[in-house]
Amino acid sequence: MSLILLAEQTLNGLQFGMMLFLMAAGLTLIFGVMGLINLAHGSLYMVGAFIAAATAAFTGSFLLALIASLAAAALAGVLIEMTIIRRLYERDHLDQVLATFALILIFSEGTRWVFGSFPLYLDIPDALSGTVTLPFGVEYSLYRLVLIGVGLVIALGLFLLIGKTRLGIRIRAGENDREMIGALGVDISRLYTLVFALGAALAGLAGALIGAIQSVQVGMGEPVLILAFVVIVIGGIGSIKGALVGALLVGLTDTLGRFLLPKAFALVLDPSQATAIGSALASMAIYILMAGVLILRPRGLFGGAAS
Amino acid sequence: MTEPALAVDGVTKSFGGLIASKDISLDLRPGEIHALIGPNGAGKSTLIAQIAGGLRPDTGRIWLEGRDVTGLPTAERARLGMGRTFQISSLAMEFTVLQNAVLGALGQRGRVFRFWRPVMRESDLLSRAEAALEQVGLAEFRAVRTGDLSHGQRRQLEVAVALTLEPHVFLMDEPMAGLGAEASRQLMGFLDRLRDRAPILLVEHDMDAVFALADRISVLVYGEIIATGTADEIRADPRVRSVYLGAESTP
Amino acid sequence: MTRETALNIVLMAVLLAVPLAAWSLDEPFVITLATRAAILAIAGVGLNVALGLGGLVSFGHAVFFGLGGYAMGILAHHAQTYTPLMTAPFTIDGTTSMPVIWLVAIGVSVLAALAIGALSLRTTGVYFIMITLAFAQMVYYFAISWPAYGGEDGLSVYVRNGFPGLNTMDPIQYFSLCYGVLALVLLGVSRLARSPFGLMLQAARQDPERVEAIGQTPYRLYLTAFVISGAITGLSGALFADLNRFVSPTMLSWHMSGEIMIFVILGGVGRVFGPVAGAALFILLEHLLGGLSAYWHVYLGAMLLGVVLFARGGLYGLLAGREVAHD
Amino acid sequence: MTIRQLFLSACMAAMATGATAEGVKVGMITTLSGGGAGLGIDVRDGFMLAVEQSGRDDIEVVIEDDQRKPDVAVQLADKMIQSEKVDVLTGIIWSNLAMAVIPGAVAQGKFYLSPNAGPSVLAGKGCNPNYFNVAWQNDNLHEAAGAYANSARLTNSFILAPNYPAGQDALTGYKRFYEGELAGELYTKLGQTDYASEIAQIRAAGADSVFFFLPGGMGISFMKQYAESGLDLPVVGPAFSFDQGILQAVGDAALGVRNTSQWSKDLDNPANTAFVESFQAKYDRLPSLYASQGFDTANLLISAVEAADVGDQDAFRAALKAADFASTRGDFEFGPNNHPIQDFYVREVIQEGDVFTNKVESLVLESHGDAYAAECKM
Repeated sequence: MSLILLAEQTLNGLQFGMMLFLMAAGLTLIFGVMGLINLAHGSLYMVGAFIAAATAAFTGSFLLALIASLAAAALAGVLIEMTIIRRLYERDHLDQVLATFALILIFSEGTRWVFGSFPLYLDIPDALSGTVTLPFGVEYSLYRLVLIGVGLVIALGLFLLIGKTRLGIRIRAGENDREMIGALGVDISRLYTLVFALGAALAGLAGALIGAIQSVQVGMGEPVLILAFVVIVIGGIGSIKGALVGALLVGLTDTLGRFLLPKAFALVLDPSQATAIGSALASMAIYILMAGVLILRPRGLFGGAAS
Repeated sequence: MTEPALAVDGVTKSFGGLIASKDISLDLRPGEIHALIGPNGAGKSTLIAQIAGGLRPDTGRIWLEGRDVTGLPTAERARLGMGRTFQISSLAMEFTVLQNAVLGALGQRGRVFRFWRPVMRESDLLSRAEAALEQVGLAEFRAVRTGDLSHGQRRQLEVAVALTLEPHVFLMDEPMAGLGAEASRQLMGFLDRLRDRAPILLVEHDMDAVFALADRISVLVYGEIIATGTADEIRADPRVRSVYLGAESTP
Repeated sequence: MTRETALNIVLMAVLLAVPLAAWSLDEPFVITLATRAAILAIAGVGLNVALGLGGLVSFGHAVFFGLGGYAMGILAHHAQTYTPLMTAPFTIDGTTSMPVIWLVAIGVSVLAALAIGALSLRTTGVYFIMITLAFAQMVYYFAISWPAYGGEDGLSVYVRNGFPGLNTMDPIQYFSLCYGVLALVLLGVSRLARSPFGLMLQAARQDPERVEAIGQTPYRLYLTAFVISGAITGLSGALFADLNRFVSPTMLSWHMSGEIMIFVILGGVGRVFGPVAGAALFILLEHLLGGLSAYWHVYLGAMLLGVVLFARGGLYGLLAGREVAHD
Repeated sequence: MTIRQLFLSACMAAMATGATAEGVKVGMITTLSGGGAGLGIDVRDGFMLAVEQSGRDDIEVVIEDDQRKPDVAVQLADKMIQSEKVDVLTGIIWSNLAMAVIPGAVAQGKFYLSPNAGPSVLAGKGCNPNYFNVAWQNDNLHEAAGAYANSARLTNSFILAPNYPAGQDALTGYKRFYEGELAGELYTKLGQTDYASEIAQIRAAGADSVFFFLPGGMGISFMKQYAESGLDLPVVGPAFSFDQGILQAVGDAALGVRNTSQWSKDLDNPANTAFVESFQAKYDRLPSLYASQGFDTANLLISAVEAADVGDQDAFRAALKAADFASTRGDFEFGPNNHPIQDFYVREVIQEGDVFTNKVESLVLESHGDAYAAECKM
């Protein structure tokens, strides 16, 4: 095992983490401000990917596809927020889980009805394909490097948005005391719709970006959704910083676990057994991480506000 | 001299830079009502939480009947005889009034991990629950859903639940709050008699009640006890006068 | 008699009458559907102990369902292939006796629930929901990649296991057995709901502070409820695997956890008989809608949404009105 | 509601008994919803096309969606057998569902014709005279890939598959025929969508080729990421990841990839030419491997219906075993364990206009059976 390979795997972990962050940031915002568990967040990710694929097929432009995915996911977010989600804010977690579980069923089969049962095509633009050579001779995919960059930019943007803008102040106020901002004359239902749309747009963008290197198909949102939940629970629900740290932790644990665990077992077991056991353990690794964090810090790494 | 039923010994608690309790010492002697008063934000809730077990003091000790309970959890203190009523009613709102009272009796009796016999058929629990309801004047409401009770009735039920615990010490956090004049008078009469059964540490805003009932009063200001004494001593205390006459705008 | 009691009686009577009618009309598949409903109802009743009585929103009950299933699958597999389960330090053989399998399923579930519960109950709220999900996912991935018992392919058992005095391969006899187990479980849980433990547990759901103030520890109550809940769900898993003569990791998937939760919600959270109504309705919907359109999940989702948004309290809430506190 | 449903099924059963007086009733359990629906839809469409072309009105097909859940599939099989009273079952796509349904169905005296899954147990110890596999034994395409690697003089393969039984079988199947060295062997997580880590390891391993088995969306993700990683080692895989249904989603990334299959749309035989043409005409898309398997399954069934009455189990079984039908694959016969003995080809992914498809390159295994036939005693 060379250091170059290890460096490349670390980059892979970072990139995976950054994409998880895009999903997790929306989830954690929505939970922090509105106190809502949104299982349908993965469906918005799927909507983003499908719309991007359809737009790219129609116009041939990746940029337009990204914009369309943002817009479509935000629109879908606004739509379900205004018709369904806002009825759930005052409900307990159980109702929220169930109602948004129902939304997953509707979104998945609805998408299949519109787009058919076969995966769609979405590819990275030519300008971003190929690899670049980084210092120390690490050859790395340009697109993945761009993904890391996009993730960082969006993370920075979110910190600025939350920290410096009026919307951000309201969002923070909403996290601290929901009744209070209403009393201060902020139009709370508009704020909620806005936050939900923001979360949805981030999920849609993630779907489009990831769709270009993965398969755009029905049900693609579910594995990501569960990972995003793992991320925000590790980071502490409601905390953007927690989402970032959690996402990177999960991304690195998963990628390096898959890479290193089989090798570690190979030191003591015969190769095929080691591969089997090592990969079995690797697929459980992030859940073990999450359980471990929660046992030591029941409210996650940066949690502390309401449950 | 008899041992105090409850003693707070040099308790300090701070949250970040804010000192909520500053070297507080007070005791509760058998047979007395000891009232704790102070303006809003003086740290009464923090102190009660430390006595009841929800908060752990940074330094200092809590003694219950000569036993150090500082490190014990709330449930353990309750079993050792600390009977508490809450400032904001803490009752099972979906239960009937009687079920809440039985709950208290069950908590006191223990043997909770029984899974078969209906609890509402256990005559020892029922009779204790009904006796407690009788004493606070809620007997006729026994079948009412607790969530449907008036605010005042919930306060009475709080006291009734505390009674079923047969505690050695009562810890009452504003039992009069929200009660009408008539109900207040009844409850005052009741507490007056109750002190013979077990002493009461009473946190209360109703000054008439405090001065009428309390054997001793402690005044808590900014996390510190500035005076302890009989009603007359407190009335005469210059520091108390300056705090209350200077700051007291709410009765 | 309250309306809820009347509804309970009608519900159980219908669940018994339909398969009996189907039996006399020689419609074995309807009996199979009813058996499935009865078994899934047991899983729901189990979850309801944690969810309805204790307020513990477990999103990982598929663990117990699946472990119960695997207890059946593994024991029967070894018995049918005449290979011992283990040889050292002493020999354990497989078995095809349902009572033994049930005991093992319950035992395994109790151990798992103790471990998962002890750790998960340190958290509350969303964290609890998610950590139970995480434990379920862990076991799920383990089951998929562990080759000894079929991995993702699962484990087929060619003949249903035996129960003394019954021919379990006969649909109506197996139904009767499952119905009997359901009735016993319902009896047990409705006793439990009114027992000292039940009262204290429900108080802990409504106000844990109150429970502490009267000298009890919510954690112990929750953990006990979680274990009982897991044990019942594990038992239903063993029955379910025997119904299908097959067990696979799908029994452990998070969709399964969601479905068990749906039974409870459809029926009415906290109503002892609620999951029976919920599971029966779910099976009925699956059967009717599934034939209607390949996109039937859309309708299922819409119905579920309707129940959550507009019919709080589920079927029981609609039909029996607000829950009556029972003295 | 329950009562009404009861009557409903009673009526349906009554109608059903009327219809099966002389014909054959087929129960098709396949995946029509959720992520894997594309495969089931293809099998169904191919099957129904053949039934339609036969012009027979004595073949009744009942189709149900298994949602890719084993317990639902078992329930549907019970329904088909107990309530619909079908004579023949077919349609299952996935091995785990097949393992759940087939042993029980054949034990109850029904025929099962598999249009896709071929788990090794059912080819070996668990074989049954009433179970016919019309597709392949699960290992076949991987074995063909191994054989192809030898003929292409590949000597240092990196191989990977998801960590579940079919994945483990895939690598075993490949290694059974492949004679070169292994540069590395990896198991990925089932349902995994990001393969950056695996690709990095391939890059570092110094392999001269990659063999992978990653069905469905996993394969699409892998190929796209592989193409974008700049690695240009030759890739070999079974047809599953390069089939018509998903090739469009992979796009350029798949161009030039060699994959092994028992069928291709350009196989030159009259049955196949007619099939490809009529499938396109009817459904307005190119047929896939799965569609061809569905089509062949139906034609096998039709050939048996023509030769024997399904009520006479022994005669019907013999008629099935004779496999007297014009397969889209050319020569087709059953081995002793009722699994196909057939030719396997290597195909290359090409672009025709703006459509990605496969072209047969060469024959790699001729009249190939499977490794488990010897274990089958029947």
